[in-house]
Amino acid sequence: MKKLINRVDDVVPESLEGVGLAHPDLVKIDLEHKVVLRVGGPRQGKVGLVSGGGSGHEPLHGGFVGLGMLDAACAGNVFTSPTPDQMEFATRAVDGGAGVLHIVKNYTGDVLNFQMAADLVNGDVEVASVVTNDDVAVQDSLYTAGRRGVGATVLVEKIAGAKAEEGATLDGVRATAEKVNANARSMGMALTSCIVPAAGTPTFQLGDDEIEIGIGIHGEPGRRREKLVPVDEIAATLVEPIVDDLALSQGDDVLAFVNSMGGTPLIELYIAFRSVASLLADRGISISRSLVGPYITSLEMAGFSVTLLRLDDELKRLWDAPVHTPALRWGA
Amino acid sequence: MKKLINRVDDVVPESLEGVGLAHPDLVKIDLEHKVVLRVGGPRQGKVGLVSGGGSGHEPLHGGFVGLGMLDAACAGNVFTSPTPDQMEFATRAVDGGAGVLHIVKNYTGDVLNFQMAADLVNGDVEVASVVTNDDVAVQDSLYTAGRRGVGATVLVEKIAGAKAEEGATLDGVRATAEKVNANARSMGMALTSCIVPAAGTPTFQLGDDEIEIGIGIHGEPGRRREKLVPVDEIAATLVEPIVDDLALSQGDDVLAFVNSMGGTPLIELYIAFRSVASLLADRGISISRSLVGPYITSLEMAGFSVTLLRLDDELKRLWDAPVHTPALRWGA
Amino acid sequence: MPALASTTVFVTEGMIEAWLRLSATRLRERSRELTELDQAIGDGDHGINVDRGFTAVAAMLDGRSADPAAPAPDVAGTLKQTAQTLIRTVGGASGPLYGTFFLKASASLAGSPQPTLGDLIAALDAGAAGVATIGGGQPGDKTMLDALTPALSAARERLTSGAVDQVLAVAADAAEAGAAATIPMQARKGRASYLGERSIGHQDPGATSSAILLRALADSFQG
Amino acid sequence: MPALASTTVFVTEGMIEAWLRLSATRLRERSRELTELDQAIGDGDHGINVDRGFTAVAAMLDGRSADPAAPAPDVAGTLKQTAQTLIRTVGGASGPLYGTFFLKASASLAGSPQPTLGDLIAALDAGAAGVATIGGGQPGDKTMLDALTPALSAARERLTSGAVDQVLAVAADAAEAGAAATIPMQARKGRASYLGERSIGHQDPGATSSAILLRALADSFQG
Ligand SMILES: Nc1ncnc2c1ncn2[C@@H]1O[C@H](COP(=O)(O)OP(=O)(O)O)[C@@H](O)[C@H]1O
Ligand SMILES: Nc1ncnc2c1ncn2[C@@H]1O[C@H](COP(=O)(O)OP(=O)(O)O)[C@@H](O)[C@H]1O
Ligand SMILES: [Mg+2]
Ligand SMILES: [Mg+2]
Ligand SMILES: [Mg+2]
Ligand SMILES: [Mg+2]
Repeated sequence: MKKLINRVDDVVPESLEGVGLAHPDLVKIDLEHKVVLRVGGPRQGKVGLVSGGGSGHEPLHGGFVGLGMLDAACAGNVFTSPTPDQMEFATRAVDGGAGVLHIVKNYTGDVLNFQMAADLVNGDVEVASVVTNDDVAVQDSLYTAGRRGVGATVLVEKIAGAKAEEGATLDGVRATAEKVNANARSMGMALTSCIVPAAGTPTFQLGDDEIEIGIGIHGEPGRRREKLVPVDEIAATLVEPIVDDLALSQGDDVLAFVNSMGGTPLIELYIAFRSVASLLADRGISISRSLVGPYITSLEMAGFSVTLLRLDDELKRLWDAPVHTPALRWGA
Repeated sequence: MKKLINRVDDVVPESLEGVGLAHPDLVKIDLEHKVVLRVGGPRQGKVGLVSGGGSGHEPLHGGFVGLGMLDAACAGNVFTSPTPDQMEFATRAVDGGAGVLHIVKNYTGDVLNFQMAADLVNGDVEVASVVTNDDVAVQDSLYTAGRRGVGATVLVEKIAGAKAEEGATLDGVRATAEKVNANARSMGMALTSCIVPAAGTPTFQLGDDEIEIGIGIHGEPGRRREKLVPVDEIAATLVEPIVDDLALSQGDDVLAFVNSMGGTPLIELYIAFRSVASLLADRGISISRSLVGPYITSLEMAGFSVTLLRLDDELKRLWDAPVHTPALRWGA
Repeated sequence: MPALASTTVFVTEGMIEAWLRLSATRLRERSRELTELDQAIGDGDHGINVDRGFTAVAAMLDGRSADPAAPAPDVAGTLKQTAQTLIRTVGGASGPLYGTFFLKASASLAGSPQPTLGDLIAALDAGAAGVATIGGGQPGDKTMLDALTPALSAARERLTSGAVDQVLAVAADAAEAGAAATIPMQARKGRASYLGERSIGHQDPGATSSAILLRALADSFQG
Repeated sequence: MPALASTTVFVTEGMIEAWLRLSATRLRERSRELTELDQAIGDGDHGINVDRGFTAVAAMLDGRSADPAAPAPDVAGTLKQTAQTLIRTVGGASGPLYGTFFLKASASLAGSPQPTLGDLIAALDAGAAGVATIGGGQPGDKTMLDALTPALSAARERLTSGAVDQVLAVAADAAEAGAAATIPMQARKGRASYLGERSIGHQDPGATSSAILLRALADSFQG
């Protein structure tokens, strides 16, 4: 395992410290609770947004703390949900009297820990939560853990963040977050595995000509293993189930988010974006907003994911609203 | 070789197309010349900024075309300087009567091709050029090709771009670009090699516990090969020669730019930033601006580089000025 | 320990501490194996998670016994502190699940200052029920319940007839058999459920760590 | 070809075309080898670069001959078009350098409608001088000049006494020896100079491609 680290146990706290040192104007770090907090909080009267999850997905979530996005992000160990006490601390810290929205990716651990945290602040802070579950690689079923939360989480954080910044109520912010999640679907693939620092070995092994289709963001195995094919074909494999599941059709307007899993460089990511754009153009679906880059990653994994969000005027306005965080910035 | 591509020969044009499709509000692509152009150009009375170089360093240079930065970027084949006709096209396309600055990284190929391009437009367009040469891993000498141009190039493009946007003359913009280059130094390292698509095999081989210190941005071998050590030690190896060469001392104020070589994820990059920040704090040097991310890369190479720029009030003002490009955006 | 009829045997706080410490040792020893199981059908952290959690439990026990002002602990109190420690340090799915397991077990013993082995088995049963409630799973879903549930029903069956070590040995045996029986199952809960049919053919990491806990229980009470 | 004293032998445009086409074939065959040399002390693209360039030169020649309206080409014109093609398609350091080489050679022949072999050698000499001027290098710097310079001086020496094939064979021999002699050198120009002492022990890719060009010259004129 070759990583730019000091000690395996220090990976998460030292990385958080780095974020704090690089962006002192935007965030402050509570190292005891491993929470990234927006400077100047809590904001009276504004709904607070708290997210969090296992580390290893940077810039998610800590890189999205700031104006127009999150108020706090809880960092777990690598690929391990943070604990209720972290979430409790974050929730209390950002409550400005208007309540707090928990943005939770749909994994058993995240859901259970956020639920425990909500129980812990019950009576003190009004908490609502939205669970993102956009990964079409996973069959949705009442009898399983359901779909995973992946790329849509970034879009929920941006758009719900803008809604909260506008002064919406907790119910209003929650409804917007749910609207984004309901209108977004994702699917990803990997060229290589990632290495959990504490494990020290790759989570899975892929042959020199193999790829994993339907990968999650933790190196968990995907739908199937395939031979490497041109990216145009890979993109079709990812885009089709998304388009089907969202029932996108001619004339629809989407935000296209092409995300690097961490180790894939921009030169390749833009080729993938081109593939996605041409598949959508073929179907008469227009891309009126786009996001290309590493925003929800799996450590050093090479690969990419595609997230499509069906847009309407409200979502466009909220997407375009100012945002100023370590990883996403415009209009401010 | 596992890459998200279609055909090796299409890597550069398809990636450029992707940039154009993702950012139609900012750039347009001339595929014939493989040039990324700022929309709405040429701008009358504004000095035009043209850069370019081999591909594989994305977002450099095409990702820096837009408000407050470049007017055009010429894309060569991977790691191969573009040709004079591309540069001639770009230079003519962006000239708004106030002349054009060529921003050239100091490599024999880039220097010679840009020189030929300048000769080709001689008499039609007033051209000045700045050659960046900030890499302290290379001994500077009159009898060699001198130091390489690396991380400072990003800073030159941003700051000279802001100067041009302010309406400065060609001489003024050139002087600012030279000031940035004179006050910036860099050094990089690699954990892994990169693979030039047309070559299909890694440019170099590193053992499972080896790193390359003083790597360039083309996978060219560095100063020496070492055993992997904690990132705090690696950072010291990179920072010390930079601090010495810039003669930075207590009370100085710098921009700290910690750059991913392409395959290194943000979680590690922020740990590296923390190391750099603590080394500078030890010396009483304060970081008043920072940039952390993949901005000048070497395909999928894992590793990082450090660039320090000594700041004064003018450089801070120009750094803070609005910029709106695919890869760098604030204030607009 | 002599082969007493187990219903009448008292469970002391020291026995619980011994169990927790032996569990911590065993989970550390087998952490890599658990992580490898989790790499196959999960995200490769289960061994790391439970090792971190039980190391913290052992540290909590050490800290407590080094503190002269700490009140004398009882079984329910130790189980509760164990739950709190796990919830605070493990994270992931197994943190709340094992946390709930110990929390519900503790609650079930709250009124028993001198619990018998029967009380302990009933308490662990309550713990397993808590896991089923918050996780929404049941035996056959390829989770820790596939080790816990058969282990506790085997123990219950043996309770009136068997000696302490027999009761806990059959529980540990059943837990190990239950963990092995997860191999052909298709996961319906937790991260492995994302795999659908590809989850078949691998042993569940959580069922395996549960079997380790039950074997440690048998071994520590016997010792 | 009979062994005429080479100074009096005329060089036809067809001979130049044959040379360029053979060069394209050889560079393609040895592209990987050149790239591997460049991986060791450069950026791993030299074989790709010269292959791309000379493939374009061959295509240029094909296009020209397929075009009935194209004027009959002469030696200087073909060398100039070669230069332009290389400058437009190669990039990197070798693009302008080989481009200059052919451009200066063409300029030197501009006044000779019927150049002799001696004129060609003098023209290539002018080309090498052009490389030295724009690149700022000299023999011993571990560059293409370490093949070109000894090759052209060996050819010059043989010119009055030797037959055509001898002149060009000694040039090719000297170019290959010159390329091999770059192995112990420390690079002072181009990308390999960044390596300092670590450039020692590797053969220069540009010197190697230059030797390939000169061997192709000898072989094509002989054939
Ligand atoms: N809903 C559930 N009910 C019971 N056990 C579960 C459930 N979900 C997951 N588990 C158990 O948790 C184990 C995984 O724990 P761990 O790897 O620590 O957490 P995570 O899946 O969050 O990485 C699984 O092997 C399974 O036994
Ligand atoms: N200043 C120079 N003078 C002469 N030849 C040079 C000079 N710089 C580089 N070269 C030649 O160019 C070769 C490298 O060409 P190539 O790999 O195509 O370009 P790049 O170095 O830009 O990748 C070197 O092996 C060397 O022979
Ligand atoms: Mg986990
Ligand atoms: Mg090159
Ligand atoms: Mg796990
Ligand atoms: Mg090269």
